[in-house]
Amino acid sequence: MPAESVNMSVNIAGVTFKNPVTVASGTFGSGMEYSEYVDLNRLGAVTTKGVANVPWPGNPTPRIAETYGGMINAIGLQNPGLDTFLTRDIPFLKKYDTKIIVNVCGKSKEDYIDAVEKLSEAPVDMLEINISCPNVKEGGIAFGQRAESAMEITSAVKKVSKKPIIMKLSPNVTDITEMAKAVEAGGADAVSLINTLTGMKIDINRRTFAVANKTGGLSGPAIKPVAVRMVYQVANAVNIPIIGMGGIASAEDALEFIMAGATMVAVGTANFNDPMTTIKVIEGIQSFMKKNGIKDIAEITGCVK
Amino acid sequence: MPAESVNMSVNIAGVTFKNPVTVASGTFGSGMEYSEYVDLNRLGAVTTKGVANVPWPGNPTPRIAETYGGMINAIGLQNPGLDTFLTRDIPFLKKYDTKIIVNVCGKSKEDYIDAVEKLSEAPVDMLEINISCPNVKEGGIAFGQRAESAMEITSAVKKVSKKPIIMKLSPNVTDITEMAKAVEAGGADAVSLINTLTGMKIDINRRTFAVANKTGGLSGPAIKPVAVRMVYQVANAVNIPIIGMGGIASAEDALEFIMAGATMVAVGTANFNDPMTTIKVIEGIQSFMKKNGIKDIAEITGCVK
Amino acid sequence: MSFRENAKIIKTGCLGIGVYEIWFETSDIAKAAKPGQFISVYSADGSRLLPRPISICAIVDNKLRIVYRTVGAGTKEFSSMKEGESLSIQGPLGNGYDVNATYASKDAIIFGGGIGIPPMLELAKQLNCKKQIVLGYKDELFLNEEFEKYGTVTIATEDGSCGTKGNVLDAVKAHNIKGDVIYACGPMPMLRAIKAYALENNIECYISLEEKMACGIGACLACVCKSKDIDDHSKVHNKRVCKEGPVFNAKEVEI
Amino acid sequence: MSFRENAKIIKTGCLGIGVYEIWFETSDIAKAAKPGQFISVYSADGSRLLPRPISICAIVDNKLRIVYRTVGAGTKEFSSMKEGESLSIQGPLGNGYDVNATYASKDAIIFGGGIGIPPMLELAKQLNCKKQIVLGYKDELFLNEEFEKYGTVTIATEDGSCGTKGNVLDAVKAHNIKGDVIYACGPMPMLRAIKAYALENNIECYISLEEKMACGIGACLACVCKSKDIDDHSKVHNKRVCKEGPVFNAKEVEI
Ligand SMILES: Cc1cc2nc3c(=O)[nH]c(=O)nc-3n(C[C@H](O)[C@H](O)[C@H](O)COP(=O)(O)OP(=O)(O)OC[C@H]3O[C@@H](n4cnc5c(N)ncnc54)[C@H](O)[C@@H]3O)c2cc1C
Ligand SMILES: Cc1cc2nc3c(=O)[nH]c(=O)nc-3n(C[C@H](O)[C@H](O)[C@H](O)COP(=O)(O)OP(=O)(O)OC[C@H]3O[C@@H](n4cnc5c(N)ncnc54)[C@H](O)[C@@H]3O)c2cc1C
Ligand SMILES: Cc1cc2nc3c(=O)[nH]c(=O)nc-3n(C[C@H](O)[C@H](O)[C@H](O)COP(=O)(O)O)c2cc1C
Ligand SMILES: Cc1cc2nc3c(=O)[nH]c(=O)nc-3n(C[C@H](O)[C@H](O)[C@H](O)COP(=O)(O)O)c2cc1C
Ligand code: FES
Ligand code: FES
Repeated sequence: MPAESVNMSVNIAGVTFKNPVTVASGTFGSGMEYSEYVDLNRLGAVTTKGVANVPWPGNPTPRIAETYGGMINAIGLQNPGLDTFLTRDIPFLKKYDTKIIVNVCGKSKEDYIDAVEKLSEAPVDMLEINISCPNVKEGGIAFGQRAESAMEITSAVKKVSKKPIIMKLSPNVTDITEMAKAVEAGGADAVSLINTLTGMKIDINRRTFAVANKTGGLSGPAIKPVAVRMVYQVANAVNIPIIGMGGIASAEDALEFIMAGATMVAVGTANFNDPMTTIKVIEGIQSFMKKNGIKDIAEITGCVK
Repeated sequence: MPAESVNMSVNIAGVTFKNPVTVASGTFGSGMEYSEYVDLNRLGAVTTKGVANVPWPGNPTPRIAETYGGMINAIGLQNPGLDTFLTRDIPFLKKYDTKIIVNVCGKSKEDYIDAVEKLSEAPVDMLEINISCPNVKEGGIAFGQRAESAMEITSAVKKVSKKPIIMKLSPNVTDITEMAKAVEAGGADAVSLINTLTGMKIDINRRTFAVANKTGGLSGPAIKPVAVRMVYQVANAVNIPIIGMGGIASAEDALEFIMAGATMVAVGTANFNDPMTTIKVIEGIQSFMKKNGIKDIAEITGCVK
Repeated sequence: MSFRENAKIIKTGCLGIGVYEIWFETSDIAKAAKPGQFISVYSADGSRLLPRPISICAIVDNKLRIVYRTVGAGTKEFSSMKEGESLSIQGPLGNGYDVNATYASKDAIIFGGGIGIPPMLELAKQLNCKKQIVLGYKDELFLNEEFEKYGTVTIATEDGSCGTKGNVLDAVKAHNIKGDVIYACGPMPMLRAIKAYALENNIECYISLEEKMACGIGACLACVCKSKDIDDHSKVHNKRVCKEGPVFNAKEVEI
Repeated sequence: MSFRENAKIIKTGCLGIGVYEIWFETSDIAKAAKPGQFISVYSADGSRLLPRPISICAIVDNKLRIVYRTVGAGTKEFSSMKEGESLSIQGPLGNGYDVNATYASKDAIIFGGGIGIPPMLELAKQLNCKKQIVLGYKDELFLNEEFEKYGTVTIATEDGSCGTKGNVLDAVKAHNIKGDVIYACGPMPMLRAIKAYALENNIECYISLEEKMACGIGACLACVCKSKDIDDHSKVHNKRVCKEGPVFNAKEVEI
């Protein structure tokens, strides 16, 4: 890793990240597969695929469909459950000099509490609570589309968590600031946004849905303008830090989110197109800073008002 | 125009369109400029740029920005006002054998009523009420994001209109079916969706917003999956016909909307990329029908459940 | 170990109606590749982000050959590429066939159906045993002559224009073809029939599955198939086609 | 009348650091084109939908030349195109300069600044009068020699590496250049200064404006500039750069 003459490190809720770049949950597994292409030590953090207190089988296939400049997914939060995750994935990640953000999913308040309690003693840095998955029948987005339930889940997990809590917000709402304020009021240490936009693709030749779940979550460069807008709105509405995501595929994209007010950014769908995207984003931010005489990334965080 | 062995004509609120393809308001002016490239007689209808009771100057420039697979616009509903529109644009369109849908904008309920009254005696076929423009301070989207105000505007314009009324819905809501039900209850003869998704682009070199209005409306192929999803949801929630739009650039795209439940479709942003898109869509639907032995377009409207 | 490369196209060709081939020169991928593995091919057009998984049809030194059918915009784009141009590819991916396994010395029946035929060519080349090769086509043949140097080739065509009229199992019956291990790639109905045939006749059977993919490397869980037992990685009855597959023992997957 | 064509590239070139030219062979566009008009150039990459407006730099029979600077992804894509390939273009668009107007026979000063220089070349060629041509550059010159056959060329460079150190008006002063009508294209600060200079000296003045465009043909109202009077088409103080412009009488627009 080249000596950095610029300070890219950021701090969220007392956790210091060497740079502001992580991955979007669900697009990077627990990093194992990507470690063939990416030196995980370079990342600010690895954010793991959503995990629940017990294994989930996920949705039927086809689970994904390509769309113009993006994709739809309805994986349905397949995951091996916390027991396997804690004994296999976390020890793997602990070998690297990077922070660990664990994305947590659940079907009920009790599920979330159970998972968060189990994770409280684990050697991980932060928990990201997914209340915005559009692809599961119970839980998920249902909690993320009403301010009261979002606040309720937030305070419930905060009560039992020994780790800082990031609440992950859904963009499928009329007013994102209302949701952000609700989770802030519930005690969230940070917010991450955006999760996917609910979308649909129809296979006109088979006359049916392109993904078996009918609807799925739209992600990728196509949705970036919606994500940047929401990050900007939330940055101007709450006082907790923001992890921005949605279509980031380059350093320029990441800088849009940072200037709009994100302290950290996550690369998601772009990993599928190019597994080295995270590294390119980190290096690109660094050279932008050098070129523009920016000594500390904080100088440009939220600089566009 | 080739003899059509398949029936592509559709009927909405008593108006018969020779085929289900129109243009999305604001992307085609009143057809004058595009008539150099497109034989307007071929179109099911021309939907005109939003017009108000008086001229509007619109927003400062830059008014648009290109985004990945789409664009952001904040034109701000610049329009010459109804007087000019009625004496210049309508007579121009009347020279063609196509239907005329007039898109109406306003800043207050009174504005809408005034405009609709003025249009009631004009030789136009339908009115499309834009309560979903994200780019004007007053009116516009404010009416389109709350069910009660959407219903209120609908009944107000229905009361004074002698023409069938299409209510144009905003996708920037938590639940699109709630909005569709509200305008149906208000007496709307049809709904059109989607208008643009609110988005933002930041120019990282100038450290400011790419469009002067800060936010703008995201349109183009990028948003198609959101539009198809909403059309499908609305088709399953109300009994009035749907004009579907959002990212249509090919016959395949249009057929997705039709199979999801749209009676008619509109081509918007794609006109900018290729002014002949509407004709390609019409011809493409026709050959799809022939190839698949579909005699009447109604056979496939909403066929995917 | 797999790699991402911008690989130079050294030869292209058309093998039949809508069937094309590309030969790539690679730095590392070809050297690491096994039969039955695949590569992810990326579009140069920014509107198409996901990889197109395409099987490896031949491995010669540092050269890799793919044979594919034009289906949609991605494969059409590839078919318009010319010698000297480059495409972004990633691989080798998936498990592939194990040509050194004990069963791999048994008398083999190799089944290929339609665009499932290409991966069987390198397998046929590398397998060191008695090989019956049964190829099923709709009508137009491709690649069949290239198989002849590796074993006895039997053809089935749906329209009966060549060989047995019908499917590959009709050809097996017609020619009384026998073997102790089966390798198969092709459309799902063919694989289902072959799996049933193998179970009935108590023959070991390896099949190659397809599913829509996003990452192609095992991270996103898009491409799962149903597994008979709880999978070791997923802890549920799902296996990843891109990682545990695309080649599966027919007994371990529900198809 | 304007046209959409898939136009064959018959020549490409690099005229300086980041400055390129393309010659197109067109069916109709070149024949209909006037100096000061522009064409919309479309990207072949599906992720970029909007046209890139580029001025017409030369018209020779059915051939059209554009000269452009690489700014972002679109112009970079164009600069990688080769002879024999094609690009989708639309035009001629906008009003252009009227070389048959009465004022067009007066002694002219033609100003070009930076990448605003290319459109002035065809204008200089077609104007039939006494021409003073003043070209402003940052440092590296391009196209300047080609202007020499059409009039007296004076150069200004910001870094003083050639001609007058400073801007085009510094060059006007230094060389005491005089004229009765001005034509100008270049960056906004230059146009503002020229407009002021023209007003002060009571010289008729035509300037070429730029704005972001979506349709390029007058339908979307993206590309407006402020007009002094209420515009006849818009009924507000806005004129469309792509339709009423890009060439405006300096008096009618607020810049
Ligand atoms: C392991 C594996 C090996 C394959 N090997 C070959 C081969 O050797 N030759 C060959 O011709 N085809 C092969 N296929 C199928 C090939 O991947 C598809 O035909 C191709 O992706 C179609 O892309 P497109 O852009 O032309 O079609 P589109 O339909 O436009 O593609 C849209 C999206 O769907 C995906 N997709 C479409 N069809 C399939 C499919 N059958 N399987 C997986 N994804 C699909 C595409 O990758 C893309 O993301 C293989 C598939 C898999 C999973
Ligand atoms: C009437 C007119 C004539 C022009 N003539 C020339 C010319 O002869 N030579 C030349 O080099 N340039 C010319 N330009 C500028 C040229 O259009 C831009 O440099 C080009 O669009 C940049 O595209 P890009 O993809 O490389 O840059 P990006 O910045 O990536 O483009 C992003 C978007 O912004 C638009 N855009 C960026 N810069 C401009 C600009 N200055 N004006 C309008 N739209 C812009 C692009 O069209 C695209 O939609 C002209 C502009 C106009 C309006
Ligand atoms: C295949 C896939 C799986 C995902 N799984 C999860 C998940 O498990 N938990 C979660 O909170 N978000 C999940 N997401 C959402 C992403 O983390 C991210 O919020 C979204 O994709 C937008 O970012 P992008 O456009 O960069 O992908 C998933 C997204 C994709 C594409
Ligand atoms: C430049 C531009 C101007 C628009 N103006 C209007 C308008 O005046 N009234 C309106 O109801 N919608 C307007 N729209 C929205 C479109 O009619 C359409 O709903 C939206 O763009 C989605 O369709 P598309 O993706 O095909 O463009 C405008 C869109 C664009 C891009
Ligand atoms: S494609 Fe991502 S796990 Fe197989
Ligand atoms: S670009 Fe559409 S009006 Fe000028």
